[in-house]
Amino acid sequence: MSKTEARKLRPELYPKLRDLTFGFVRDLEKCMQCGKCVGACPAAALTTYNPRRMIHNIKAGNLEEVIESEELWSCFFCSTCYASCPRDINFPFTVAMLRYASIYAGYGVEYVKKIIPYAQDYYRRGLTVLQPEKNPLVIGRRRANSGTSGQMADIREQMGMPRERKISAEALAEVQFISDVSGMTKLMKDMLKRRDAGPKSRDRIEKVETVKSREGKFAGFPKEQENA
Amino acid sequence: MRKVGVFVCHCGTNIAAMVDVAKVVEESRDLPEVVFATDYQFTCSAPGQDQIKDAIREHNLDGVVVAACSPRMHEPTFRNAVAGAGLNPYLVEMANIREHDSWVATDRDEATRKAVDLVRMKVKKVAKLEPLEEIRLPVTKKALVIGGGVAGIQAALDIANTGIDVLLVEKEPSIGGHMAQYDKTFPTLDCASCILTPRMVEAAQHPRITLHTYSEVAEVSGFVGDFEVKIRMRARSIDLEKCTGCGDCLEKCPVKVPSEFDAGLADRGAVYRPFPQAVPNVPVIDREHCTYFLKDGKCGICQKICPTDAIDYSGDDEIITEKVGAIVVATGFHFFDAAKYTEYGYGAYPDVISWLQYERLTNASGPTGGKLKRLSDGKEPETIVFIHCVGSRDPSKGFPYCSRICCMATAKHAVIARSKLPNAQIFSFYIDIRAAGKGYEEFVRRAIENEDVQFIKGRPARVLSKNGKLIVRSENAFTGRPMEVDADLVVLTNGAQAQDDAPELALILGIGYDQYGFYTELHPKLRPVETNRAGIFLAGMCQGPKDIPESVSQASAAAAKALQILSKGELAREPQVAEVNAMRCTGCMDCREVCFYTAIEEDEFMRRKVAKVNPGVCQGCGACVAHCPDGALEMKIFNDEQIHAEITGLFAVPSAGAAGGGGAARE
Amino acid sequence: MSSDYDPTIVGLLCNWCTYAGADLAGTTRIKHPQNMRAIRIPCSGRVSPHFLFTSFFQGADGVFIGGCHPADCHYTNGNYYARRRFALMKSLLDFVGVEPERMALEWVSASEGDRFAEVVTKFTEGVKGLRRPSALKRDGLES
Amino acid sequence: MPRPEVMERIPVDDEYFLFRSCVASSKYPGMESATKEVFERIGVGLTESDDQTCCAGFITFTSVAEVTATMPAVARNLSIPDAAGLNTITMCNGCYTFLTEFGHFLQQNPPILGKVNEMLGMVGREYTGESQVLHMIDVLPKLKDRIAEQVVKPLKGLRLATHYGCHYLYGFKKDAIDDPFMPTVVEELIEVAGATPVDYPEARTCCGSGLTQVVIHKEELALPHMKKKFDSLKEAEVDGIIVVCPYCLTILDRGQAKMVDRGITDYDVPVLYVTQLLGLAMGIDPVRLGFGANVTSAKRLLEKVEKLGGANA
Ligand SMILES: Cc1cc2nc3c(=O)[nH]c(=O)nc-3n(C[C@H](O)[C@H](O)[C@H](O)COP(=O)(O)OP(=O)(O)OC[C@H]3O[C@@H](n4cnc5c(N)ncnc54)[C@H](O)[C@@H]3O)c2cc1C
Ligand SMILES: Cc1cc2nc3c(=O)[nH]c(=O)nc-3n(C[C@H](O)[C@H](O)[C@H](O)COP(=O)(O)OP(=O)(O)OC[C@H]3O[C@@H](n4cnc5c(N)ncnc54)[C@H](O)[C@@H]3O)c2cc1C
Ligand code: SF4
Ligand code: SF4
Ligand code: SF4
Ligand code: SF4
Ligand code: SF4
Ligand code: SF4
Ligand code: SF4
Ligand code: SF4
Repeated sequence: MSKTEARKLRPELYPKLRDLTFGFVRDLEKCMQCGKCVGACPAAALTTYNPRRMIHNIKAGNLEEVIESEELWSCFFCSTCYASCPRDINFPFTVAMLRYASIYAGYGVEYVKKIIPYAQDYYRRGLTVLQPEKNPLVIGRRRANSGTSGQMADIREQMGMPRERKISAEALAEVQFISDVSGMTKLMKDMLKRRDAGPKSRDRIEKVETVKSREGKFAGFPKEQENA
Repeated sequence: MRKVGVFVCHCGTNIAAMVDVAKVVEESRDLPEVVFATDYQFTCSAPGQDQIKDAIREHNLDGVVVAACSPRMHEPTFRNAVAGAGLNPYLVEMANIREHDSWVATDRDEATRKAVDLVRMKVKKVAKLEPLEEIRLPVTKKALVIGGGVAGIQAALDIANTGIDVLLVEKEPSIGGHMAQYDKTFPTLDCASCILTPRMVEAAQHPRITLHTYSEVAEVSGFVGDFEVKIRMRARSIDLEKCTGCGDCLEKCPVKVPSEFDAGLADRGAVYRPFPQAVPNVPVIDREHCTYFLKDGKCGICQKICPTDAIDYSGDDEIITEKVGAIVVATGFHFFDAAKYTEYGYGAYPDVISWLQYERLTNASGPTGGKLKRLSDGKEPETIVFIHCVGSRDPSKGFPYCSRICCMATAKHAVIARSKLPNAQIFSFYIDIRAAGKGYEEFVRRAIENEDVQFIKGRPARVLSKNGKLIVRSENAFTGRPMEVDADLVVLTNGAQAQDDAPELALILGIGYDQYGFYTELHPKLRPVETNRAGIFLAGMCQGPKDIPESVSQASAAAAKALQILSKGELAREPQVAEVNAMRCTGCMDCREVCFYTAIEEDEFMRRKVAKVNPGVCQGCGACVAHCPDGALEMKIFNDEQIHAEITGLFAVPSAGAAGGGGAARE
Repeated sequence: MSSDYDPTIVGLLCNWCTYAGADLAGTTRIKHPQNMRAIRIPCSGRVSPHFLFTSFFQGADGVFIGGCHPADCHYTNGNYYARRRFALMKSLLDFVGVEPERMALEWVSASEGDRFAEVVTKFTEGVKGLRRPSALKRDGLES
Repeated sequence: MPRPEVMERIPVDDEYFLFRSCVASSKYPGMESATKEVFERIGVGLTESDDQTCCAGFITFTSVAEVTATMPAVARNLSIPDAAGLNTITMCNGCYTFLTEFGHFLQQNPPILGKVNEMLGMVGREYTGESQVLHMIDVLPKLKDRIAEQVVKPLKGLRLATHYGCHYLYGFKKDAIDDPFMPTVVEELIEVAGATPVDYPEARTCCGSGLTQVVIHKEELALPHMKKKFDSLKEAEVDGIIVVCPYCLTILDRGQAKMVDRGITDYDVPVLYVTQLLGLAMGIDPVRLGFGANVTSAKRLLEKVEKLGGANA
């Protein structure tokens, strides 16, 4: 989509894509290209991102073009488009699915790599957003506002709360166990590998096939539990 | 036993080339019922028909089988032929040995065998046929038209002009419908009241039309040609005869209610008439708001004022019963509730208005005298935005269908805006422009090219209010970029939907309606004004969104259909109808559930409840017959015995030795 | 029983669609197997269950019912009733040993002469494929 | 306008399970503290549990962990209130979305639910789906009368704007307690607190993060967007912004500071969680409401409130 050369529509690809992603792509068939989402969309107001156009491109079979685009990563996930859409198309959810597709196809890792530590925190500590604050500006402002050190533990204490939110040891063990058997741990490791490997070569059609085989994996995820 | 004659046609070589006609004749003769069998080159020709007539007379035949082409082609021909010889026309059957046999077979023996089978089956059926008479129904020469909009008025006038009496029932105090609210009409921009009011007056003064305004249909019974209707005439509280329409009472009523006719832009009293040219020009007292009725006789001002003593608070609703032969339904539409679009701020921002409000704002006889101004501060708008498809093409908030008229009405509104405000900026945001009609596309082009209206593709997402301006946020799909317009006035084209009470009226009338409440026609292409109930016809918006030209054409079509019934003294129709055997019927009424035409009613037989088929209404589909758990229903021409005779006839090969029988014999 | 099994099929065809479709197959001369003997009925909704039973007891090898396509019924919804009843009849006949291949309910419109020939051919081939008469006919012959 | 049919479905219990939010616990703990104080005053119990972890929505919707892999984590968290027989109140739009959507998904996919419960069974838990997941602003409007009784310090003259956040009203456009484009539930709560709700054109516009933009993408998308929102707010001249989601709070609060630091704007409007506002009106000590965690200063607002207190006392 960021490309400017004329592209051939690939309608023959669309039927392959339709059944991916929990039916979200199929839902796009309802789109009547009215543009109401675009008028509502904060990302469209600021960039060349255009959900209506993106939907049309997917329906035309050009999924690869979408998943390799940078625009796919511009969506704010605000759901304003969904709230506005006369056909109840949940586009942000579709975007989420397409982003997985993008990552599996080797395109989007760069956009999510900053999140990976959060996922690791979830695994290790049961929380994705942890307490320690490193930004000196934030701490400084807080110090000025609260009359404490500006450190969260002190502010919590001031309110009579424990200095840190606790997650019980049992809970942590459970979370880790469940993460292992459900395949989530493996997924996170895969993500790390992808991050370290960097952007991959872009053999598009093959990538689409990869997305499809991921779907197959979904149906089979309880199997991994048996292996565990 | 029946004496059946068999006539096998060659159809030139069409049949004879593939079927051994002589053999078919020969085999037929072996059947015990057959007393005469012969063949002929062209049985449908005049000499061919004569051959049949002669045989009937000569051999005293009381049943005829013509083995020839499809009955869909020549059944009427041969029915007429046998009738010509004095035989009941329902005692003839056709064996289809051309379309179903000679034309599709590849083997002469096989084709001949099949022809023999088909003839035998028909002979067995004919043996079970019974003489029937056409059904004749009396007709009451009077029509009922429900709804007095432009469609209802047209239908009433068309019928009345042929000299037949018409009752025109209108719910509101005046006839006229929605068209009476408009200033101009697309695509010609003629003045709506100039063309409508004369017709309203004509209807009111027509010697053959009886107007019942402020009235509703409460009950309909009977059937085509002979309906009985109960009409509830709401208490008007003002004597139609005494009132001169002077309007003195209107001035003094202390009650103020938003006027429905002015779309809430002006007030009316509890005693009111919707608009000055109302027909009849006699006010009503709206008892839900009148102080006299709300507070036990307090007020009474209007009565004191009335110079002709026309006001009477005592009357009650009245029910009258009338007989009619046909009914035209023309109850029209109403508007989608724009307040459901909170993103557009209707109801929250005074300068976001509905298109009906816009019609009233631009109407020379409207509350502003036709001056187009903002409701908030009375200023002339410098920028006007129209938003299409509000409530239409929107299954999320409204309806999935296209309201069909609003693209055109919006083009009209934009052109009217231009004529009033030469310097204004006018935007019209649409998804697609639907302008399929004579002169319609040209009209839209005129708005774009000559009147400088900006049509922008994109459905707006939000209307925000900021410092007295309205910000319209939308995509401009031509550029693929979002855009904003600072508007002074936003007009929502909140589409058309079926009347809220449409399903209730459908129930009273026994007609079908779709999931949106629009009444369903019998066939979308070939029977567009008929309903599933014979004798009830549709006209105008009550059947689906349409513009005035279409509403009026449909009204004339409905009138013509009604006149097909009303112009006759009697209705005749094929006796292919169902009939209940009351002895067997247990009164479960399961059959009523499956009858799409509501032809089945409850009846009493030997002090038991039983079902009864109304032959005037039954269309002869046979669904009920197959459905009845007790085998109590039968159907003429296609009764169980007759169909069984055909089936068993296929396997009833005359004698074991005879060649060429059905499958069973070939075992 | 062998491959020269030549079944007899009873056709119950709705006047408005399938019967007319069969007419069109004729008008356009589309050849197809001639095992079926068509009976004209007003609507597929007219088909009573006992029409099928009678047919099979009398010796039919197959019964073919033809109606209008969904939403196209001349009487609006007769074919829906047909469909519902047909499912019921099929399971009943299955119970007494009549193979499902011997019964079909097909939608053929008045303009589908080719489709008529096609479905009738398919149906006839299906019945032929069974290679012997239905259980009801065999039992009937024994008794 | 609130939707009566949804209102009707919201249960009023004596005790709820309070689903803690990571963002709230670690960035704005005052939300938790204020919520507990307020509920105590209106006589509604809140149960918490250290067994409850993050909802896992963040890592899912940022495309790090696949939807189906986090399903058991959702079920595990909800098995806690299930076991306690309590309905769940979430404080965060994100937690609400994730728990609700995935709860629905599990309920509608019995085979997956079965597998998930098998896994939970291994750690001695079960997800029944009996605990109804509610949003804070589902419950507070139902308790409006009790809240009004506890208001000792009506915040007269305080001009407050609202920001509902997208993930509740927009994401649940037909099932949320209020209309997505013209909601009034929080405005009504502001009135209960004695303050004046103020409308501004960009009121229903996203905070600018939309979950991912400030973290995984570049700020150049989020900041200009935020500027638009704050420009509109500035014209409305408000004393504070009321939010119903800790993530909105984070973004609006820190985003403001960031923009000041970069010289884009010069606002300093405090952002308050809805129970922090109610806490002020109930006369709860501001220290216990945790404004110290704010990056923008709540000082001016608190001074105003202080003065009011004197006048009212
Ligand atoms: C804003 C707007 C502008 C339009 N402009 C144009 C235009 O410029 N040109 C054009 O061709 N078309 C236009 N149309 C379309 C036009 O309004 C319709 O085609 C036309 O009014 C349909 O006429 P009708 O008689 O079917 O329905 P209506 O006009 O709705 O009349 C129905 C009548 O039936 C009465 N009624 C309802 N229920 C009952 C009941 N149960 N018992 C008794 N009476 C009942 C009603 O009170 C009403 O009087 C416009 C439509 C809109 C909404
Ligand atoms: C490609 C196409 C597809 C369509 N599909 C649909 C569809 O799916 N559904 C639908 O609703 N509509 C469809 N339509 C529209 C439909 O064809 C017309 O609405 C319909 O045919 C109009 O019927 P008519 O009787 O007015 O005209 P016609 O069908 O044109 O009939 C006019 C008749 O008058 C005869 N005639 C002409 N001049 C004279 C003369 N001087 N003297 C004597 N006889 C004369 C002609 O020979 C002809 O037989 C379609 C149209 C097109 C072009
Ligand atoms: S609002 Fe919905 S229907 Fe309209 S263009 Fe966007 S996704 Fe398509
Ligand atoms: S969810 Fe994404 S596509 Fe939808 S309006 Fe928000 S930013 Fe635009
Ligand atoms: S009696 Fe009723 S209608 Fe008459 S003036 Fe009084 S309020 Fe008006
Ligand atoms: S004052 Fe009397 S005569 Fe005049 S309009 Fe009113 S009711 Fe009729
Ligand atoms: S006529 Fe035009 S404005 Fe009306 S619903 Fe159809 S497309 Fe929309
Ligand atoms: S289904 Fe048969 S038994 Fe029942 S009411 Fe109808 S006719 Fe009588
Ligand atoms: S044959 Fe058809 S139309 Fe007649 S009564 Fe029976 S179901 Fe109704
Ligand atoms: S406003 Fe921002 S943080 Fe709040 S719900 Fe919306 S996207 Fe999430």
